[in-house]
Amino acid sequence: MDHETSMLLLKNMLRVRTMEELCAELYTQEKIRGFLHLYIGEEAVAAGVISLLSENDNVLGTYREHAHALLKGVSAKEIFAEMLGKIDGCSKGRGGSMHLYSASHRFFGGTAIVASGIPQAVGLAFAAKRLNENRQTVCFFGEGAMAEGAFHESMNMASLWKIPMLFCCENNFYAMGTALSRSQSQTDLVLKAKSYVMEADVVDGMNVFEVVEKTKKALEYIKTEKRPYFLEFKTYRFRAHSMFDPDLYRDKSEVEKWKEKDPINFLKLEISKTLNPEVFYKEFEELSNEIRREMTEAVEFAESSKLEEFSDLEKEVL
Amino acid sequence: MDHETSMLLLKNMLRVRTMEELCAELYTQEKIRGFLHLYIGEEAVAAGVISLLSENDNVLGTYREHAHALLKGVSAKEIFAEMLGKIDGCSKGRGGSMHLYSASHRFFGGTAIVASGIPQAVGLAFAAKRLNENRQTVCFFGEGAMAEGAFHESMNMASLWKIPMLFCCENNFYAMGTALSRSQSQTDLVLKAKSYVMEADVVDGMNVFEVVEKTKKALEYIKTEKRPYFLEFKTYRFRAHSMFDPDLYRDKSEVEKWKEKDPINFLKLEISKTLNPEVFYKEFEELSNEIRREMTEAVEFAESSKLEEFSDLEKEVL
Amino acid sequence: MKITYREALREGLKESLKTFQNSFLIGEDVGAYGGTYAVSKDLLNELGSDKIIDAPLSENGFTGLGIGAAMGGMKPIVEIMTVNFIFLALDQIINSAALIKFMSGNKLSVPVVFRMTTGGGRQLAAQHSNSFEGWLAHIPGLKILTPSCIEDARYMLVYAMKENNPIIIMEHALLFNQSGEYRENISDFNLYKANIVKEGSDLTLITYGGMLPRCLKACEEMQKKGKSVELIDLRSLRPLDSETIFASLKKTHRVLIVDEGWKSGSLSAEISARIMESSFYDLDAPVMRLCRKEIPIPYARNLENFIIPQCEDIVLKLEEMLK
Amino acid sequence: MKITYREALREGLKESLKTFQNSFLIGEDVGAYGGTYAVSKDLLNELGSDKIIDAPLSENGFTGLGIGAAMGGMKPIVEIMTVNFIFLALDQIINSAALIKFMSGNKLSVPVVFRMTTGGGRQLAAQHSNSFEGWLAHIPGLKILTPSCIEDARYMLVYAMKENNPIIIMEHALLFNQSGEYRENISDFNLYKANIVKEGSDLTLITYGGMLPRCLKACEEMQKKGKSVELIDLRSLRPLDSETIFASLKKTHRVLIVDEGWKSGSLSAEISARIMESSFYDLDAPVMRLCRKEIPIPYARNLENFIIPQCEDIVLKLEEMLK
Ligand SMILES: Cc1ncc(C[n+]2csc(CCOP(=O)(O)OP(=O)(O)O)c2C)c(N)n1
Ligand SMILES: Cc1ncc(C[n+]2csc(CCOP(=O)(O)OP(=O)(O)O)c2C)c(N)n1
Ligand SMILES: [Mg+2]
Ligand SMILES: [Mg+2]
Repeated sequence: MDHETSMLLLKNMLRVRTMEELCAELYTQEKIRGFLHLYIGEEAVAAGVISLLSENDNVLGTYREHAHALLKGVSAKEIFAEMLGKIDGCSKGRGGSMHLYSASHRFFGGTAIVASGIPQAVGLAFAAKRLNENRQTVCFFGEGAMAEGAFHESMNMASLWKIPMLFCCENNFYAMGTALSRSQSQTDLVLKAKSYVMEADVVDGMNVFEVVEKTKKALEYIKTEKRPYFLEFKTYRFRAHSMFDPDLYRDKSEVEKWKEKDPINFLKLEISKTLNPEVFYKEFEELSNEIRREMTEAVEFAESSKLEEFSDLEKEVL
Repeated sequence: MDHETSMLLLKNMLRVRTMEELCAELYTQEKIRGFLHLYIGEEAVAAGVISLLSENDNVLGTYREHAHALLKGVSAKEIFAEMLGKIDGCSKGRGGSMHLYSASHRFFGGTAIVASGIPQAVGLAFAAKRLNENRQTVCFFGEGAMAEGAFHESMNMASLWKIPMLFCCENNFYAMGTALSRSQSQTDLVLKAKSYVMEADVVDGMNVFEVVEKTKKALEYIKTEKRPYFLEFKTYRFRAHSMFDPDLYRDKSEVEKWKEKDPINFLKLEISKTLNPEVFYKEFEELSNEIRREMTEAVEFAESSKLEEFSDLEKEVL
Repeated sequence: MKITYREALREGLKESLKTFQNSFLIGEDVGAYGGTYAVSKDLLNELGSDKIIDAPLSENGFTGLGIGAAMGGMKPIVEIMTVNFIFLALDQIINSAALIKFMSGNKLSVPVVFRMTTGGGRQLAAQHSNSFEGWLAHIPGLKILTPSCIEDARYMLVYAMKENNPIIIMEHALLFNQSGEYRENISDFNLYKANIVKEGSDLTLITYGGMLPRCLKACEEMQKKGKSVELIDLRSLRPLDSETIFASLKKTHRVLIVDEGWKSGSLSAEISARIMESSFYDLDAPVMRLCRKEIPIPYARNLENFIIPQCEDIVLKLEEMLK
Repeated sequence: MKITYREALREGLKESLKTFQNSFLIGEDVGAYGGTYAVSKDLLNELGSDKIIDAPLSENGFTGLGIGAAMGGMKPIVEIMTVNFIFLALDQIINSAALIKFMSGNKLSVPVVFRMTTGGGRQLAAQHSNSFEGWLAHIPGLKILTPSCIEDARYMLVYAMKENNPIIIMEHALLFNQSGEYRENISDFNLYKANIVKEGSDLTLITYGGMLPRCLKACEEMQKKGKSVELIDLRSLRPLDSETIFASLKKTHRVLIVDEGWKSGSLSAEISARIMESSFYDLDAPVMRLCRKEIPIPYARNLENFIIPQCEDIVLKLEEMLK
């Protein structure tokens, strides 16, 4: 991978990390309320996958979707404004952390019912196929979602009807406090996907190079074969499930072990191997400053944005 | 298989066939109303499987469950009375054809929501396991049901929690008018089952010997390994889906080809090979007469049974 | 032109699929089988498999697919075979279809139509005789239509297709073989306005869907007895056309609601409560309700008829209220 | 003894699991995680994995499992994490649990208890703020309980466990940190009787669940203004204790219902309709309703508070009705 591309990936991962850390702060300050699910630790997945998509492509996420929205093009300003419940938020402050939407960026949520976005993604991909539109459809979900009936029904329809789309399972090994091995009889998720007669592969989700490489392969297959593809990204969330979660169900040592694979540190190290450390250090400093500026401005913007008035509520239900 | 056992199987298959043909007649006479789904052509499956069960075991069926109820021990009288909507019916005439129940025979329906019995069967088996009861739990469903989320969730739970039970898929290749290959991406149903890390096998459902042999093996596995097992019975319904179905979606020739494999004719032929044809002819005549008597009496019983009064309805809701 | 309700539905469906370029019908057995109630009979041949899609038994899945396709620029008609199976799809309908427009800050919309058969009265027993159309009218973000006359069967879908948000159309199983006329050229078709089926002065009888024919018959019986009953067919259960109701009772001062749903929490309760709030002083007597008794529907005909309001029950109630 | 609603629920749950030999709790994250709302915290350790079962994300599946296990002789407590996910399990609850006893000719029963958190008011946005307890009270064959005081949180489950049919207990998210007393020895506990929380003579205020504390506060405000409001906590939404309501309004002649559900088709409509039918001539003024506005719940606090009735809204309404 060329230096520029690597640096862009690093930048995007750092943007996500910085944004998420700020979210945690704002939550402590009680400026963000409700449920808040952070993506810290998993950045390589969204950054790698979405780096291969264009404006035109469809993306659907879960309630752990800040990264996906940001990287799909929704501005940090709109995201923070949303999380602060302000009118300039990408969902006018009505959705909050779990329901980021942006029609213009073809970012279709932000859904808080586990697995409910999956059949909708099949529908988006179905529409793209039927309307002969040149766009990919990518759907993100956790490994926990794979136990839901909605997953099963969606995989079958997508494979049966040869609907071109990418299923991205972010396997962080836990669904809230429930470890994968305690909730699914088949823990090899690629085998699960293949049982629907769908191409599938497993990816080290802490290594953004591998994420990019395998996603590229998948997207090419989807384009040429006009069929769906399933990728399992093995990754880990460094934080608790949500800000409410006391995180009692996993060993601190397990968390620490995964932190050694921090996808950002990994990428920094890889890049730093390829050039003069001082040059890299400088580039990295600049990057960090730029990101800090972007995010600080975004938070300022969000704080100064207004609350929505009541007048549009009723009339925008239908 | 010894002669007696074979003859018993034949008898039971004939009982079912005779009962179902009478049902069709009663439907034409408008004595049975609502939906009516016949099992004609599939008799070897229920007869073979249930021949290996005892009173103590749990059975759950679908709306195509007359055979299963009868063979589990519910009397033809109670079944016909039910289908005629009479108080002596096994569900007091409240259930009709699709909702035969008998607590004393541990026959748990009779459910008309496709796949909804499957998780309930898991629950029955779970209870038997937890209460240390020595009973098997057997659940019947069609291949169409396997597309439902409920199937997926049930298979996962049963396998994950090692719940001893037998999943019996009656694959008659159609779900109403929808052929298996038009509705599921993976048409090898055994592979589908195995993707949940469950033992599974395919059975020629028109050959009652094979049904018995493979079911026996499955039940032994379940008992010794204390785990679930999945059997796919390839079979065919000779009649339309229900009495409403114009049967436009399959070739007459396909139906005729399957009729050549009629499970009753097959068994008759096999038995007749092992003994003097005249002896068999006589035995068969006796059998047929006995069955005709049983069923005629049952219909008479049903016709003379009373309608339920209104007084218990409200108080038996809760 | 005299046709059956079934034919009218089929004509409306065909027109909708032909007129709206990005439309398609998806559901169980809508194609090769021809539709459980033969509404889409032959359409697979006539319109092709791009327009008529047989779905696997996956109500949640293909409902979600319809919602996604709607967000992606298509105009899906999702058929849930009968209302009894809607629970399997209800998460998609209530937690997504009904919310996304509002929750996305009005930036997305979900222009999908859900069609399904509803109602009891055919000896199909408890799991296949539900009447949830009134109950579902609780959900903001959904519209619920109940065609009960031939013209509505013919046009409601066509007009619903022009709307930009989720609409549920509930076709009543008892009506499929009814026949009647409809106008070929209509200019004043309004999806959401209640219809005064018969004018009257002594009492306002409010109903919808499958109960309409027996209510009409009851009105005729009452006419013979010299009582003039005004009959309102709600047509749309959400939005609910309260104005037509209030105007009628200003004239009659008495109201009976006949609702096929179980009484407690049925739509009839909402209507009564609205009258209480807005027209209390117009009433000469309390608003009464005649509903399904609060019992699951049994298979046996005598029991089913006992539970679902019959013409005679309506007449009796009307007599009681008008004596 | 003064404890929180959460602790009271936990005590009741623990007692239920200990007392009823064949009982178990199944649901998402009830074990290792300790329950989303910490109601089952530490119970996995205390009672073991036979009693506390962490389920996969399979609401339909484990609800069906609970129903089957109940038919098989056990006494399951099925936790749906929150009411928002109930749609995924609703087919099992409505088309099986609620019907099987009746449909089987009274030969089987389904002694299962479903527990779930309900309600809005915590900035969880549209998909996580539903209030469907009143709406679900439509279904024959189900009982719906809404503990709103500490004593009910402590005992309702324990008493529900003694019943032989499906019961849904809805625990309101806003109440978990409320604290108060409960009696240790009770002999007169009745699951289905409404509770007169405060006696009064000018108006009857009817509510349930999460709205109770703000209604009580509103009554106190009114007291300061010299108005005496009688406050009824319904406790059980199905069966509904109409008698207590009718008796109260015979005294007060005025009724306001505060219901967290969306107005149209909410339980408040049923209550108003029943009063219409049975106590019309006892009323000095129309029964009024204060409900959730018919809008999905937005995340922003100002918007959410606008939609869900607040104490001030209740006071305003009471003033209007009593001026
Ligand atoms: C249908 C449904 N059930 C339960 C929940 C509560 N819940 C929210 S997130 C979650 C865990 C999901 O785990 P996974 O799919 O692995 O995604 P992750 O949070 O690990 O990214 C649960 C149980 C929900 N939101 N929706
Ligand atoms: C959830 C649900 N969806 C649809 C139906 C309508 N329906 C009844 S039977 C059936 C086909 C089921 O096929 P299969 O499972 O293969 O069983 P078979 O009838 O072939 O024995 C359908 C679609 C239903 N009863 N329940
Ligand atoms: Mg996870
Ligand atoms: Mg089949």
